[in-house]
Amino acid sequence: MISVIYALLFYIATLLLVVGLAVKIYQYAKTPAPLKIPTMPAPLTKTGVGFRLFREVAFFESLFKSNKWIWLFGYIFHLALLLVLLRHIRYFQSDVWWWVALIQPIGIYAGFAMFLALSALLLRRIIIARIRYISSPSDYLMLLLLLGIAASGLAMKFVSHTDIIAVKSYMLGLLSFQIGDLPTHPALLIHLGAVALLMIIFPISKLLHGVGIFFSPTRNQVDNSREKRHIAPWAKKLEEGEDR
Amino acid sequence: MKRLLVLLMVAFTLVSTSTLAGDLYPDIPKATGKPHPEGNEYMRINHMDMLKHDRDTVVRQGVRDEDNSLAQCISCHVVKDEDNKPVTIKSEEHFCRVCHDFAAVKLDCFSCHNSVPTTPLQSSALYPHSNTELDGLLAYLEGVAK
Amino acid sequence: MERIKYSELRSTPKLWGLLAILGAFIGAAALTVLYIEHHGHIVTGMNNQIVWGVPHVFAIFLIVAASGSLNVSSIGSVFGKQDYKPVARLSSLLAMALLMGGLAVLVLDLGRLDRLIIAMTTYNFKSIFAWNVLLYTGFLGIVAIYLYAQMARGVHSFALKTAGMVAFLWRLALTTGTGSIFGWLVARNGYDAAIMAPLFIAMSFSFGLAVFMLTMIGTCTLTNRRYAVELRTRQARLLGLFVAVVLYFTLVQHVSNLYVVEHQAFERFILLRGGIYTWLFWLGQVFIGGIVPLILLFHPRLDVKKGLVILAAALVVIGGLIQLYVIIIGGQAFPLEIFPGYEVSSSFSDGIINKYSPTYLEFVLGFGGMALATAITIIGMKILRIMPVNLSDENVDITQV
Amino acid sequence: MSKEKIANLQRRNFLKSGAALASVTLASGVTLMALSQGAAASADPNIRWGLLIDTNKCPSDCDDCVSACSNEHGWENNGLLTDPQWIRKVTLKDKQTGRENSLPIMCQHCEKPPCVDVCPTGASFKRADGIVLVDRHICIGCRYCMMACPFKARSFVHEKVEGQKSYSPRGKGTVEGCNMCVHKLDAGDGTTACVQACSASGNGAMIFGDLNDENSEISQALANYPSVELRDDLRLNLGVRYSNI
Repeated sequence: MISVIYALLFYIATLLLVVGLAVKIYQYAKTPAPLKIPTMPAPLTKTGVGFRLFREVAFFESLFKSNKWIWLFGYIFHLALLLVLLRHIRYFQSDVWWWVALIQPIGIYAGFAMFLALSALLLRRIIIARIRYISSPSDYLMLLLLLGIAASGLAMKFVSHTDIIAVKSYMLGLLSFQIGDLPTHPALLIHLGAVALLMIIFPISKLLHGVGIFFSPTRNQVDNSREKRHIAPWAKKLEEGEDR
Repeated sequence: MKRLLVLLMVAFTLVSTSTLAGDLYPDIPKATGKPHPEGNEYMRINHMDMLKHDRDTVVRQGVRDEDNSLAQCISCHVVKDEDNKPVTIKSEEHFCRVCHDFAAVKLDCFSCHNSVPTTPLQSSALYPHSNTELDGLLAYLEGVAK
Repeated sequence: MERIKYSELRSTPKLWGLLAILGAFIGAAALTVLYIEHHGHIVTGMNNQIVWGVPHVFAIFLIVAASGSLNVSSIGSVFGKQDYKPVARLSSLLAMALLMGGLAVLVLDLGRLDRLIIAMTTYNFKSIFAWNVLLYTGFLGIVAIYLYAQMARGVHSFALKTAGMVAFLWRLALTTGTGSIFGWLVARNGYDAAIMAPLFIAMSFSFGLAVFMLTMIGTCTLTNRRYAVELRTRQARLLGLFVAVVLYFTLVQHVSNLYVVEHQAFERFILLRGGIYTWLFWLGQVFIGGIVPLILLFHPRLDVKKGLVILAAALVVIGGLIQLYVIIIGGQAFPLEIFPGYEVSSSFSDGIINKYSPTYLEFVLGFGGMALATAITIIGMKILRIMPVNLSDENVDITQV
Repeated sequence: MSKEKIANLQRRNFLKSGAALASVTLASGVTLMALSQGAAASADPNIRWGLLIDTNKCPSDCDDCVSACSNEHGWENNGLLTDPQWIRKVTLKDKQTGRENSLPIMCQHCEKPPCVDVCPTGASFKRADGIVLVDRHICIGCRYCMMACPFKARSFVHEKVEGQKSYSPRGKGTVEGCNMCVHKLDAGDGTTACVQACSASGNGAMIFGDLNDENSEISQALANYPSVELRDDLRLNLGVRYSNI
């Protein structure tokens, strides 16, 4: 019964995540950018913009420049999350890539780093009055969900194990539309439930900053307003109309 | 959206009834000897803690309970190749590797320990067990009482 | 006189080129580590008699230099020398970077690198090695706070001074700990001596300042910044003093050893008949790493001849590496005296001078650690306001002498 | 193995399984651990194992103890500097008198072992019965113990090892050395491979026993004849003693 419920939960969550993200990306792509507003100093070429976006995504450059502490914890969290996610690839392929097996043990420590960094970010929201004032319930929800995921994951590693062979065959089953038996281990159910919930709310939450960064005009525009006239498609239409 | 969900569920029940789950489980080699009284699932989940606990008591206190030794694990869980020779950890068929490979979990025991039974156990023939059956039971009960 | 301003290094092709070269060194070291990890230490020159080799020479050099390079900071905030303050940030950053480079080499040479976590979670508090693990991690944390205090606005001068004091005391403890790794080895004639701790402290002062000056001059040349000649000369003279102190402690080390009958054979080995070790000691450690820099650093025209400073500092670094080679490898090459008064022989190298020929892999690993330390320093200067922009003679406060 | 012994073992196994089975219902999760915690530890704190080596009875052309150790534990020294050597024969020549002498050196099982003091992780440790061991499960291969040992008793495994004896695991990247055949002692053999080989050769130069038991052969011999410790200036109180050096 639980196996079926979780299977459905995951299918729905995946569907919502994929469709939701697609819709959002379409929406972002269609949003007009009537003006050139790149944050200065901005790159003068397309390659430069690509490089800037890369630095933004890989190093969180603008966050680093604005706030070192948030950068520190945020960066640790994201890097750790990346490692943890890579470590979880092993549950979704029957023949695990060698490099996944290689970094798999490092992911355990990343789990701790992730938990600590998230705790620091949560404490920041609670302790600093200014931040507390502007924090909405959804801000806390994201942090608590991620903390719950990290804590339940670590609990399975260090406190009470679950049968990961069964978990993996269940996951492999889901990939080929078969529902196997999911171990009814409390930490596992919390872990997977929280992950599914996070996937579901991803397309309607602030977590969209992950894709939004690529569409933000202050980051993705080339600083060539003098060399090349910037004109939005809809404005072009109007202008052409005037000419006629 | 609702229609989509219903469609999905229907597709699901169709798919899940048509194929049987379970082919995706690793093919775990059968062992010789009596089954673990705790059950295989218990061993699957907890063997690492048991091994770690026993390794410390053996090395630190000299508690050499042969039945719980890694050598005993290996001797029951030995996998033989076509020539009826035990396969070492280099083979993907090795009992430990079947699951460890499947789950991509590093296996460290055999960087020092032998991965096949070494027969005859040179010392075991001379092994006078320090505790008789009764002692063992009493000791066990003592342990439980603690 | 204007206020000292600091800025990040600007992106220039030269800077990226340098980072790329360093990256190549680090990459080579990483491949080496994988290679050694796969084949075992059989592919290195280390063996069951010389158990610590060239990687340890580099690692300990970097660790010793790390604590020493923090001195520039300490002189500024603890001892109140105003003229050292503009370069204090670099001193702190460099200290952390050197320590990270040294630790990386030390750790990457472990037989079971994959069990590094055990070294951090399981402690034997009787072991000076375990203390050092805590001293090293503590050093990184304390210097990070110290650097933050140096850079943040509105930090009370008392807080800064306290942080500087803690960092200074901690670094003394750290070098004492590093020296004691050898000093407490009662079994070996080459090590067993209380002088090791102060000797290592003296070495750290000298190596650390030399590395600091090379970094400072190099960065200023690379980025067209100024390193006030007055300050540079003054630091160079201080380096000369430190070199002299190291020579003095080396003298005390060997003279006091000569006084102990059981160490006399060892002294004869190092000072007279040790072959390569004797050559390294006299020519490398004493002459190239001691006497020549001393002459250069007290040259009357030092202020106009930047080349002399660079040469002297470089020789101190080379001499320092040689000195550690003589201490670490020479100490192991000399046979253990288990049976005084007997000639001994066995199939396990008893009674003979132990052979050691390092393979290039060990050097690749060592240079990788140096490259890592340099790269961390450069990246630190690139993203943080470490380097002074206007450190000209007019802007250095030389009123306090 | 005799028939009777096999029957005995099987009965024992059966009873043990029964106990474990009961424990599952009582408290799952502690089962076998409870059992082994209850069992008596073989490292008895009242015992201090030791060796006495009479160098007069040790001919310089005999290395039976070395080959016995090599066979028992599966190490091999082919003359490479990187090869391990748990026990070695050392030839001594008195510089003044020219008298030659020969003796085996292995881990001296100090009461205050420098290797245990320096080990950062506690992998080097001394068992309750005085045996100094390396717990290779937590050895990180730093080799500081080798730097600290006054007797060169330890070796670092430089290469991959295969075909280890099940009772004597060895592995690349860790440090190893004489363990006084701890597997034999725990099994109640009361002797070591080298001592067995020494008496088998007819030389009988080695006596093994409990230093704490004043009636043991070794204690009697130590009480009645002069003996020395190596490097007695270090005051490590060694478990291995030599006579007639």
